[in-house]
Amino acid sequence: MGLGVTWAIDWLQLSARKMAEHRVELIELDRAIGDSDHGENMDRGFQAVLEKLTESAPDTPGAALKLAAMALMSKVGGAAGPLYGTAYLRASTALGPQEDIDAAALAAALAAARDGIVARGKAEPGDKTMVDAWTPAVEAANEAVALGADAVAVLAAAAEAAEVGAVTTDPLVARKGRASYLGERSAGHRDPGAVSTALLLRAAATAAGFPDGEQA
Amino acid sequence: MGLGVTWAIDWLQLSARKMAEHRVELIELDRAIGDSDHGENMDRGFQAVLEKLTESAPDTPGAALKLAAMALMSKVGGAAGPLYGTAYLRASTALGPQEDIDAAALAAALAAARDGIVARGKAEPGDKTMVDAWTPAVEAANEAVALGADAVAVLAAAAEAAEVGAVTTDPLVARKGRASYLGERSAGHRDPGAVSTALLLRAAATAAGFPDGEQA
Amino acid sequence: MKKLINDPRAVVDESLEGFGLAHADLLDVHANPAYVIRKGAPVAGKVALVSGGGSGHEPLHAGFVGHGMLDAAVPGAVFTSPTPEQIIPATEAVDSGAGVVHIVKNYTGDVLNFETAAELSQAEGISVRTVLVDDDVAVQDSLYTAGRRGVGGTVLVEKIAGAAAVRGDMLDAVTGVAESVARNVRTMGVALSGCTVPHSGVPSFELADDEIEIGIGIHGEPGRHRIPMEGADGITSRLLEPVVEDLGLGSGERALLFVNGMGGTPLSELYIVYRRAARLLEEKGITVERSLVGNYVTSLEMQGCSISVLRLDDELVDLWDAPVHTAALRWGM
Amino acid sequence: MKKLINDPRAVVDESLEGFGLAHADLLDVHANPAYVIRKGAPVAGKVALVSGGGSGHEPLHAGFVGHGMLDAAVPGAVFTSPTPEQIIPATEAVDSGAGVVHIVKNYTGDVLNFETAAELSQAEGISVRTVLVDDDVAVQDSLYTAGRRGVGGTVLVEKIAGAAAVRGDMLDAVTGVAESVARNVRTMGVALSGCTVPHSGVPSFELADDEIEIGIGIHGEPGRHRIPMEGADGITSRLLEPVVEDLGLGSGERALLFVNGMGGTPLSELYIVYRRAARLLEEKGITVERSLVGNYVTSLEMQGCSISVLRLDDELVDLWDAPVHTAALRWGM
Ligand SMILES: Nc1ncnc2c1ncn2[C@@H]1O[C@H](COP(=O)(O)OP(=O)(O)O)[C@@H](O)[C@H]1O
Ligand SMILES: Nc1ncnc2c1ncn2[C@@H]1O[C@H](COP(=O)(O)OP(=O)(O)O)[C@@H](O)[C@H]1O
Ligand SMILES: [Mg+2]
Ligand SMILES: [Mg+2]
Ligand SMILES: [Mg+2]
Ligand SMILES: [Mg+2]
Repeated sequence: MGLGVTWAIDWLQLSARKMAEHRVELIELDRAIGDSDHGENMDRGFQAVLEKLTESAPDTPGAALKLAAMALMSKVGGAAGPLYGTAYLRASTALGPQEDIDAAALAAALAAARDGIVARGKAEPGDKTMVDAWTPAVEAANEAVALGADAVAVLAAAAEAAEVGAVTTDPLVARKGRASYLGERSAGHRDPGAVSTALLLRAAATAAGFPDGEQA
Repeated sequence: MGLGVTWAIDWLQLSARKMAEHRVELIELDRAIGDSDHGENMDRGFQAVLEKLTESAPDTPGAALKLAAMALMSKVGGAAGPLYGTAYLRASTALGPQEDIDAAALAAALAAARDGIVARGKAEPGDKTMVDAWTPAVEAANEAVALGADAVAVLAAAAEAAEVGAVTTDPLVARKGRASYLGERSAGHRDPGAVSTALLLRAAATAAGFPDGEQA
Repeated sequence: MKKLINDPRAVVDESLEGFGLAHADLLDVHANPAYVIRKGAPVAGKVALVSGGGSGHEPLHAGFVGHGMLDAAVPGAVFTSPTPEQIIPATEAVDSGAGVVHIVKNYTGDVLNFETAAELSQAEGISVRTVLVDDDVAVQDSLYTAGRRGVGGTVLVEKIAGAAAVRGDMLDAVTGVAESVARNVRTMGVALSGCTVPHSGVPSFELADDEIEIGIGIHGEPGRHRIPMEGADGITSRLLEPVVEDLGLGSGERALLFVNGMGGTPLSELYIVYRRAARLLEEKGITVERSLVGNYVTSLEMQGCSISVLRLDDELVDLWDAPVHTAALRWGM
Repeated sequence: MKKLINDPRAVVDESLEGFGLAHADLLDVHANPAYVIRKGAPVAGKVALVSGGGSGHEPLHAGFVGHGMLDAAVPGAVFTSPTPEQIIPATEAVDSGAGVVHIVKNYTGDVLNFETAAELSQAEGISVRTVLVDDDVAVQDSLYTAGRRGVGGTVLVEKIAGAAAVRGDMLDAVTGVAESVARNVRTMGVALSGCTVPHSGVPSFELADDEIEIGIGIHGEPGRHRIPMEGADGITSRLLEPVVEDLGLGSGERALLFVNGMGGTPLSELYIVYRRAARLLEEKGITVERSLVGNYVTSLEMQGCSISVLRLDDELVDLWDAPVHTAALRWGM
């Protein structure tokens, strides 16, 4: 059996908790190479997601992600708002009306999300953006599917890869987003959007029942 | 023999040096209960006096003090400018065309200076202003004259009294000038104008040949 | 001390030079002695307005030289009143024969220097009237002290008296208007930080991260008392209440509300203060008919603000609305 | 962090509320979603101008809403671009049928959010054109990066395009004027201190007492490089030279010189910078025909300034001089 709407809602609720918990950390990361707002933006956005969830109860994972996309698009602002908004929207479209998401569908949804971000933001891997977390996550998910993993294991692989991906942004010189204005001085700092991506994908795995190393 | 124009010019030149040397100290005193400019104002004013002295050579003590009065009036600004300007002008008038100033004439000139300050500024003794240095100075000068002191001793007595007078402003609550806005909080600080008065009168005694404790 | 300056002692002169270059269509800057006069001065038949005081309060006063406001401004050294040597030629340059009003903030130094200048100008045959502005309710007024300071209300006096002069009022009438504004305006200020006089290089006072100074003047002098930091709404009440009370402004009356920045506070914060002040006045039944929000009477880079309230009547509203064209205040033309 | 605020998260809303109260004659403030529109919008037959971006740059953009400039401004959270949810209703509210120009500072967030809003507004039948402002010469332009930032020059684009719209230019013509201003203006900035975003509470960057940041943007982000503190004249050269060079401005040309304060720097210092910049341009044979000095595009309470130079021709001068009536820029009416 794959993942259903309960997982999707759990994921969004856990995401909101994670964004609140990591708010200051994400602000700090953004302060070093950006404008000190990423944690505030993500926290505000996911609080809006929570609010929307109290207003209406989506009945498929796709519907849940669409609800999140709309809330993020309308409340986050900045670069992250449209990028995450597009990601969740594309994932939602990829899932369609399915009620039960298997490993392959999940990997395809992750790929759609990543493609949406790239389509909007035009960043390539190595540009020191959230794409550097999404791309390895998508690759890891595809590999896991090829190896016959179930949906939970796919999410766990994606989260793990995103976390590693976020760390790999440390030495990079940014070429997109605000950090690019710093030129060489952006090297030596972790990209905040890559970190929030890793946190969100980890939340997806945890919501699916995969044990969370962070002891939430 | 009394004091002549050489003394007066020496006095003004030494005053300029003293104001420059004590510039920061006077700024600091004014910072505590005023607006941080008294040292700057007095320094600027006496630099102007020096400049005027290179342009014209006064031939009586009265003329020298009038020159100083004009320079102070036109370059100091703030409260101190008109007050010291008036003081030097009244002293100059009191001395008239005399070339040689004896003890009595000197004491009278000091009294005239003090009266000028009081006439302009309307401060009473105890208001925590330069009047608290001038008034004991004038009294000490008068006493010295009564005791038969010469001009040098009169100046020494005045300087000594002004220094003590400046110290006595410490506990006072200001009722005139900028420090008055502080109310009770002005207590515990020395009045900058009283200190500059003491420095100027000390310079007068030193210029007259009285040994200066400060080792200038 | 970090400032966009060169030699700390050249700050006033260099700044005035730049000011003159930027506003050459509006005014002339005279150096040595320093003063600023409007283009076309003296204006035939018009009563002239001259103000001045220490520098460091920009745009006050030079920023208010022009049509409908001041004819001349006389800037002293930073926080030091100007000298008669500057005030006299400025007064002479703008007198058309109709006389000159000196608008003087009530500080011993300003009063004494303008007094001397007025005396000497009168001796030269110029009719000079002096109007003292002493709107700061933080300072207790008393016969035995220097009295209240002149602070933010000065801008309102200059604007409204300037309009009266343009209207064609004679010397005593312009003086009367200026006095009536001065009588009907009260101000109180707060500092979140001190400021650093360039020639001193040290902050005028130091505040802990959780302290503010209530009742400050505009020369970096400490205020009346120091209290723990609090929210903008609370601070606004602390400033506004004594202002309204001292003015005796009551329900049904009309007012101009002026929230003035001390130089280092963002405009957005001034509007947060304005919001609360406007609401408080509304609650008291006072109608805010005109308003002014911005950095007009500053203390270098000090963080903080002052709130002024001016009691309005039809005449003052008309004079306030009259066209003005200066570097810092402009409308109607 | 010491600010005249209440709840750090309510800063933008409360400030807008105060702004609306203070300028009720000029504009309406809409809350939830937040946007500001001029009174009388939509103006029949007139092309409308909408701009927006993160808050914290006041008076940009809301201070420029009014006759002859913007029809609407859309403020995001502090330093965060607004969302389509705000931009779309603002666009709809001001469209008279003649179309709307979005003036967008070139930041990924602003570009993406305005892009989405423009698409959706177009889908609703509104003709939308987008003009990107990317005047910051501190950032190297390249196909592979986010490109240059939009900074101080934005005010000039808004003023001049606003005048073109009042003149009666059609949508493409107004867009063309805005683009031509954007193409002919360059800017570079310096910070003497960082600034503190209210929700963060920590300064955006820390500078030692003897360091300054050259090439800063307007979001408290660090600049291109850090150098030892120096005098205003030296700093001015460092900012002005790359601006003039990148613009390719040469002897015999005409320019508007704009010295902009970052929020925490006294006006007097801006004039010291202006003085030097004007002299440097004069030495190069460039005629400064118009000027602007003040805090117009700020970064909260940051100390520092930016210098913008706009190449002028007769048409731009006329449009610059045309009447404007907004909270922060006003002349001719
Ligand atoms: N062009 C882009 N493509 C992909 N991700 C981007 C791009 N630009 C910025 N980002 C991501 O957005 C993050 C910043 O988001 P946030 O701070 O919320 O917005 P802003 O940069 O507008 O302040 C960066 O850390 C980066 O991961
Ligand atoms: N009314 C007054 N009478 C006598 N002395 C005064 C009066 N007001 C101020 N002073 C003196 O002037 C001094 C301050 O001078 P200064 O700092 O140069 O001027 P300002 O107060 O205008 O900044 C005070 O310390 C005090 O001694
Ligand atoms: Mg950011
Ligand atoms: Mg002083
Ligand atoms: Mg002073
Ligand atoms: Mg941002």
